[in-house]
Amino acid sequence: MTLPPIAFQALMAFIVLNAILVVVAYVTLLERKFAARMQSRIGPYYVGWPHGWLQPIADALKLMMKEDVVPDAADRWVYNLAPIVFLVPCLLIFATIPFAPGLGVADLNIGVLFFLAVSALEIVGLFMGGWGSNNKYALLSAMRAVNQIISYDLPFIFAALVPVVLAGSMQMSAIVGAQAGLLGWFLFYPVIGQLAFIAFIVATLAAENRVPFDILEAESELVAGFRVEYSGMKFALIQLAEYAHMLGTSFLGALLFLGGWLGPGPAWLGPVWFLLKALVVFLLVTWVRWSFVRIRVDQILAISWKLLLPLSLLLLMASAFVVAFGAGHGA
Amino acid sequence: MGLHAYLTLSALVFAIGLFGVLTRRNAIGILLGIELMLNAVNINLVAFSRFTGDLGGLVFSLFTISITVAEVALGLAIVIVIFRVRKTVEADRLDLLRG
Amino acid sequence: MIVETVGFAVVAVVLLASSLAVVLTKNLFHAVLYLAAALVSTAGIFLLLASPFLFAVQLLLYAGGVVTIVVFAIMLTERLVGERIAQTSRDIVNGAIVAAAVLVAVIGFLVQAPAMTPPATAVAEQTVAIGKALVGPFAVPLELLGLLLVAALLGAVYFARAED
Amino acid sequence: MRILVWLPLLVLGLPFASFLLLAVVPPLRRTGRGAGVISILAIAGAFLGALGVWTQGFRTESRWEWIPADGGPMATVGILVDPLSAAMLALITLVSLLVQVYSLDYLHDEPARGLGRYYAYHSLFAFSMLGLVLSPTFLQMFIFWELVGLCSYLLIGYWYDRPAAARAAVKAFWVTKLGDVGFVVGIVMLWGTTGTFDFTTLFAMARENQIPAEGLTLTLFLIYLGAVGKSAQFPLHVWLPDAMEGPTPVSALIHAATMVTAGVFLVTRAQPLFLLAPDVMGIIAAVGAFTALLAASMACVETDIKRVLAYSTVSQLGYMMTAAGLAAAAAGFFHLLTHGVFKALLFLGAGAVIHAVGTNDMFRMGGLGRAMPQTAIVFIVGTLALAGVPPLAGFFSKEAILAGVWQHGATTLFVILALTAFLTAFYMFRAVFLVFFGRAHAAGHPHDAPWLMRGPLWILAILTVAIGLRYAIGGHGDDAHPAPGWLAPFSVVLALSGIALAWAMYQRGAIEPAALSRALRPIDFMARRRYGLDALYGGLYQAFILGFSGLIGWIDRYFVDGILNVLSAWTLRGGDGLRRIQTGRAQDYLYGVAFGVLLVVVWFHWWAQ
Repeated sequence: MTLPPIAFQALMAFIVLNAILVVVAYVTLLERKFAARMQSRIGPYYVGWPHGWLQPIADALKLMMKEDVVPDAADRWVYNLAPIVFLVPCLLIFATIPFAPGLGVADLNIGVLFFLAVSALEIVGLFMGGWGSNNKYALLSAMRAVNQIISYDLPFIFAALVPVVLAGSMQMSAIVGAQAGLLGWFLFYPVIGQLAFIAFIVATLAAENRVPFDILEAESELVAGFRVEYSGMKFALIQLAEYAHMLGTSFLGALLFLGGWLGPGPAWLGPVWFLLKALVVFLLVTWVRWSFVRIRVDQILAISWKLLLPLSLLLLMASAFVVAFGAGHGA
Repeated sequence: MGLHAYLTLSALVFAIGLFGVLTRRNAIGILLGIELMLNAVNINLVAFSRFTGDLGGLVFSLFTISITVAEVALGLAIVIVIFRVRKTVEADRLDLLRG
Repeated sequence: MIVETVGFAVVAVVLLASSLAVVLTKNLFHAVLYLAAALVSTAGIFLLLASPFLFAVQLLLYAGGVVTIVVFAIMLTERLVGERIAQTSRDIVNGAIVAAAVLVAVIGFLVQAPAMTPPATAVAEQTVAIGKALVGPFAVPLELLGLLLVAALLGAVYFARAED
Repeated sequence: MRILVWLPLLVLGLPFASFLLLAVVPPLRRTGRGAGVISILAIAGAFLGALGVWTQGFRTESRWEWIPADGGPMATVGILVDPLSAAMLALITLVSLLVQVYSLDYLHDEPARGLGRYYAYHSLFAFSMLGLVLSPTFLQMFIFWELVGLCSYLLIGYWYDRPAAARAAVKAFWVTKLGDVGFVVGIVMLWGTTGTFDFTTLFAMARENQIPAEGLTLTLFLIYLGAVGKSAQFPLHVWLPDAMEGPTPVSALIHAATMVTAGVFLVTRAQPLFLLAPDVMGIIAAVGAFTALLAASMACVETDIKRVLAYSTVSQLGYMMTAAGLAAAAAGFFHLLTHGVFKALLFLGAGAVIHAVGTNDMFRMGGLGRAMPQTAIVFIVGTLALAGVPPLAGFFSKEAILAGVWQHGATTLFVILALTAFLTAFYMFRAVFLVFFGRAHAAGHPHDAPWLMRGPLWILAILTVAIGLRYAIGGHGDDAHPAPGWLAPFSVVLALSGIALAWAMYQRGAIEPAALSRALRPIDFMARRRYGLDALYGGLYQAFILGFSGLIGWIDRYFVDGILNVLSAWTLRGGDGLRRIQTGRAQDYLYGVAFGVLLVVVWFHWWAQ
C-alpha cells in the first residue's frame, strides 16, 4: 500500500459508503423477516428468489420511480434539504468505525466522541423535515423528537463513555484492543459492563426512536411522524438514514461492548465477526421493538431523567473509580 | 494559512454577529447574533492556541462553549418567560426600563 | 498545503455566508438553520486548526445542543402551527456602521501584528493533554464552570417551572 | 475626727438618697404622701446633721480626685465646711424641712403621683443646694448651681399644664442661664489664668497676690453675672416675680430663702477674689442698691400678694449684694440668714392666706385678721422683721448693712438703701392692712390652716423673734463695722414712718392712694409697668432675636434654599434630558457597549503605542 493517506481515505470512504448502503438495504429485510417470525409470519417472500431476497432492491427502485410530491405550503428549501441533512450525519458516523485493524476511513483518536457528535447532528435534519413540511403532525413529531433526543443524548453518551473510560482511550481500535482475551469484552466486565450495556441499549432505542420510544412516529396519532409529507426518493433517503443510523449504532455497540472484530479464527474473519456482532445488537434492538408497547411522553422523560441519567452517570463514575484505583485495563 | 487569515475571518464573523445583535428585533434573533460572536471568539482562541502551541486557548474555548450552552439555555428560558408574560419576544417592545 | 488552503477557503466562505444569512434572513427558523451551518463550518475551521477534539465538542454541544434548544424556544414562543415567523430588523444602517467600525478597528490591530507561523506539528495527543490540563492547572476554573452550570440549570428550571 | 467628714456627707447624702429612691421606684413615688414622708424624714435627718455641723462650728475640707490629668487632677470634688457653709446648711435644711412639712397640707388636693414628683424634686433641690454651699471648688459649685436652676425650673413648672406656669418656668430658666453663661466663662477664664478651681488655693493665691491682675476684672465680672441671674439683680430680676407661678411653698423655699441667695453666697464665698477687683465690687454695690430701690418701688404698686413678696425679695437681695459689694459681706450674709427665715415665714403665711381665700389679689382680701388670727400674728411678726422694727431679726441685719454702707462712706448708696427701707416698711404694711384689716371681701369662711401648716409658721415666727432677741441681748455680732449711734433710731424712724404712711393710706384712709399716685405720677406709671423692663425684653426679643431669626430664615429660605432649588431644578432638568438616553431597549445599550469598545480600541491605536 503506497497510496497517500488522503487517497486511501477517499477510497475507503467510497467502499464503506457503498457497503453500508447494501448492508442497510438488507438490514431492512432482516428486520422484516425477524419481525414476521416473531409474529408467526413469513415476511417478504415473493419478490426475488429465494424467500424474497430481492425485496429491498425492489423497494428502492419503486421509491426512486415514484413522483416527488412537495406540499404547496411547505417551506421548500427546508423541506428539500431535510433528507440530505438527515442522511449525511447518519452516514458520517461510519467514518471512524474500523471494521478490522487498519480497515476504516479514519481511525481518529477521538473516534467515539466523533461518533457521538456527528450523530447529534441528525436532529437538525429531522427537525428541518418536521418544520419544512408545514404539517402539524410532522411538527408535533419533530417536537417530540427534539424532546426525546435531548433527554436520551446524555444517557447515551454516558453509557458509551463507560467502555471509553475502561479502555482509557476514545480511539475505536484501542477500545477493541482493550477487550482482547477470554471474556475480555466489556460486556463481561463485572456489574458495570452489563449495566452499561443495558443502559446503552435502552438509550439506543430512544435515540433511534424505536418502540417503545417511538412516540414521534406513533402511527395511530401522528400518522407517520415527521416524514408524513415525504414520498419517493426523499422518503427513501430518510428511511436509509434511519436504518444507517441504527446500523451504525449497532456497530458502535458491538465495538464498545462485544469486542469488535475480535473472535476465533484468522484475522480476515475479523470484519465478519464484527458484522455478526453488530447484527446481534441490531436484532436485540429489534426484538425489544416488537415485544413492547409504546409508552407515553411523560413516561419516556421520566425514565430518561429519573432512571437512566443517574444510572449512567453512576456507572461512569464507578468505572472512573475502578480505573483510578488500578483495576481497569486503562492507563 | 497564516494566523491572520483565521483572525480576519473571526473578526468578520464577530462583526456580523454584532450587526445581528444590534439590528435584530426578535430576542431569539439577538441570541443568535450572540452565538455568532462567541463563535468568533472561539475561532480566535483555537487559532492562537494552534499558532502558539499553548493549550490554554483550547481549554478556554472549551469553557466558552460550555458557558455559551448554559447562557443559551438560560437566555431562552428567560425569553420563554417573557413570552408567557408579555406575549411577545420583540426586543423593541420590552422596554419597561425606559426612562 | 493546497488542501488546507482550499479547505479554508471553502469553509470560510460557507461560514461567512451562513453568518450573514443568520443576521439577514427574515425567517427565524431559517436563521437558526444557517446558524447551525455556521457552527458546523466553524467546527471545520477547528479541524483545519488541528483540533479534532474541539471539532467534536463544537458539533456535540453547539450544533447538537444549542440549535436544538433554540428551535425549541422558537416552537414555544411562536404559535405552534401558524404563519411563518417573519422577523424584521431595525436600524440596519446604524448597526452596519457600528459593526463595520468595530471590524475596522480590529483589523487595524491585525495588520500591525507580526505574522506567525504555526509549530510544525500540532500538540500530540491533544485530547489527553486537554484532559490533563483540565484537572491540572485549570482545575479551579473547571470547578467554577461546574458551579456555573448548576446555577444555570437551576435558573432555567426556575424560569421554566409551571405557573402555580 | 472622721465624723467631721461624714456628718456633712450625711447631710448631703440623705436628700440625694431620698431623691434616688423616689426617682427610680415609681410605686413609692406614686404613693404621694408616702413619698412626702420619706422626703421629710430624709431632710429632717439632714437638718439634724446640719445642726450638728453648725453648732460644733468645725471646719473641714475633703477632696477627691475627679478629672484625672497629667500632673495632678484637673478638678476635684469634695466638701468645704466653714462657718459660712455651716450656717447655710442649717438655713437650707431648716427651711426645706419646714416647707416640706407645710406642703403636705398645702398640696393635699394634689393627685398622688403629682405629689410624689413634687417631693422628688424637693429632695433633689435640697441635695443640690446643699452641694452648692458645700462646694470647695468653682466647678463643683457650678454643677450644683445648674442643678438648683434645674430644680427651680421643675418646681416653678410643677403645674406644667398651666400655660403661665410653663412659661414662667422657661423664663426663669433662660434668664438665669443668661447669667450662668457668664459664670461658666468666668470660672474657665479664672482656671485658665490660675490653673485651679479650688477656693482655698485661690484664696491663698489672692492673699499672696499671685493671681495675675490682667483680665481679672472681666473674669470676676463674668462670675458676678452668674450671681446677677441667680439672685435676680437688675437687669435680670424679671424672672423672679413670674416664678411665683409655682406652688407657694416652692416660692418660700427656693425663691426667697435659699436658691436666690446663691448669688449672694457666691459673692460672699469668693469675697477674697472680688476684693482684688474694686471696679467689680463697685458695680455689685451700685447694682444691688439700684435693684433694691427699683424692686421696692414696684412692690408698692403690686396687688398680687406673692408678687409683693417677690419684689421684696429682689429688694432685699439688692441689700445683701450692696453689702457684699462694699466689703461688708458678713453683714450681707447675716441679712441673708435672717431674711431667709422671715421671708420664708412671710411666704408661707401668704400661702396660708391664699390657701384660705383662693386668690392672690390683696384687694380681694381684707379683714382676715379676725378669721385667721394665728396666721395674722405670725405674718405681722414677719412683716415687722422685714420692715426692720426692733427687736426682731430684720432690724439687726438691716442695720448692720446700713452701718457697713455708711462706714464705707458711700453716701449715695446709703440714701438709696434708707429710702428702700422706708418703702419696705410701707409696702409690707400696705399688704398687712389690705389683707388682715379692713373690710372682709372674701367669700366663704376662711380659717386658720391645719396644724401641719401652722406649725412651720410658728416655728419660723419664734425663730425670727428669737434671733432678734438674741442680738438685742447679746449685742451685735459684727464688730467690724461699729454702727454710729444715730443709726438705730434713724432706721427705726424710717420703718415707723413707712408703717404710718401705710396705715394712713390703707387703714385710716387719711390719704387717698389715688391722690398719692397722681402726685407721683411718673414713678407710679413706670412702677406699675415694671419700668418697662419686661416690655423692653419682649421688645428686644421681638426686635433682635425674632428679627435676626427672620433674617436667617429669609437667607435660608431664599438664598440657601434658592441655591438648592436651582441645583435641584438643574438636576431634574438634566435628568429629564438624560432619561431620553434610557430607551429601555437592550440593543440601544449595546450600541453604548460597542462605542465603548471602539473608544478603547481607538485609544490603543493612537495613544497607547
